[in-house]
Amino acid sequence: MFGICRTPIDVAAVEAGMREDGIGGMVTFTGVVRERADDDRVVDGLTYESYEPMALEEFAHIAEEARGRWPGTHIAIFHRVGELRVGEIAVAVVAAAPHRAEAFAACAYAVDQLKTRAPIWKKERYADGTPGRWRSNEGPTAP
Amino acid sequence: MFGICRTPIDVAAVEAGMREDGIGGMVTFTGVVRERADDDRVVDGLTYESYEPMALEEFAHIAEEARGRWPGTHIAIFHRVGELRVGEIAVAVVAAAPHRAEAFAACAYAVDQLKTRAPIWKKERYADGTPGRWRSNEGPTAP
Amino acid sequence: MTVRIVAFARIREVLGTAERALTLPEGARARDAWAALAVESPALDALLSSTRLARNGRVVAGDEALQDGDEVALLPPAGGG
Amino acid sequence: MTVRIVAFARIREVLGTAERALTLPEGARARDAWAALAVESPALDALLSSTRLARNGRVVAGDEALQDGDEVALLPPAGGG
Repeated sequence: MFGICRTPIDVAAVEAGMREDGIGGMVTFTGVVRERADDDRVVDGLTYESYEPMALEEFAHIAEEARGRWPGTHIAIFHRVGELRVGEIAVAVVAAAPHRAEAFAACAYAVDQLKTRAPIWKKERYADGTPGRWRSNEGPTAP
Repeated sequence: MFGICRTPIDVAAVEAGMREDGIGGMVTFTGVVRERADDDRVVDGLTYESYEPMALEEFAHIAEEARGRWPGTHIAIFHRVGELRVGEIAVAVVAAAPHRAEAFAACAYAVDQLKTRAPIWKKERYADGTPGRWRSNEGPTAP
Repeated sequence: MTVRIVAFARIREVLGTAERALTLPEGARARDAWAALAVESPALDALLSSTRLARNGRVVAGDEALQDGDEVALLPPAGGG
Repeated sequence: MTVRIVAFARIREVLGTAERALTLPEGARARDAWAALAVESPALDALLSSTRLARNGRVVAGDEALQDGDEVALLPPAGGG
């Protein structure tokens, strides 16, 4: 299950959809909008956008790779786009596997890959009204 | 937040209670009753029991240790007791941290410690009606 | 002295009860409580090496001195999760 | 030939549009689309090294040959999560 959503991600519903016989451990990562940027500025919120068809394909590729490395693992990836406030869930990655070690490894792998490869972008909006800045996961970008 | 519950664990409610400013990543482990035992026998369900006051203290110790190793990390641990069916959630461990690496590490640590130290026990009930067996996490126990 | 024994999981089944009183001589230690129970329930012998004892909610060594009114818990290997 | 340019995030802001048509000479390659846009929007130059190009939803090298009707997406460094 993969999704790019404009409305809040229902993590419990995603998890419920992953539960099936043979699953023993499920690991869920939820990424939440933080109050402070990496440079400690107070954030009012984040604006996400995506190249949706390619993002969904990338999610599916990442899940397939994880399944190749940790057989029996199922992955769900949902990312929200639009204007998010502090404390809201931006991304949920769920890995379900027969045992917990694979579920942890597959979930961490999928989150790392998503942040590196998925065509999704975020702009920080600042509480002090200064112009927002696009932030990449490869380090700070010029304003 | 720590709990031993006789009714289903509301994971979403636990996660919502952990969300606060400064939290960027949250990792949730949910342990689900599997259809097959480690020796591949078909399981009808698991019966859990606990020494509740000591289990709750152990949960708190584990969370404190995780916080010592990964500062800024918050941990919630909930374990269900009583008769569970295949697919039901037996345990939920949530780790919330400023960044995801600590959340993953703290969650995996807490799950490992819980399985080793918490005074909680499980008995497998078999679909073929043969007598149930207590199973420890240190390897199979005699029937 | 009289202590309260609480037993769990397999040990509970072997003892046939989750909770009972046990009278011990003054000066008894944790291991003496176990030995007294094993006289009545010899099947406990095989479980000794894998069992932890807790006195009033804290895991203790076998030579921990007991007092009248203590709770002594018999804890099989953990199986949570 | 005419291709459709789709732009995201910072590149979208620099171009001033999320989507536009771009006419290129026959035989044009992906890098030629970028170069044509940079003539109109010189601020793109500084972004070249960090930008990936996708043709019809697949990331391609700069020498990928384009065809009439292609979609060329300009992808800044990923920022998801």
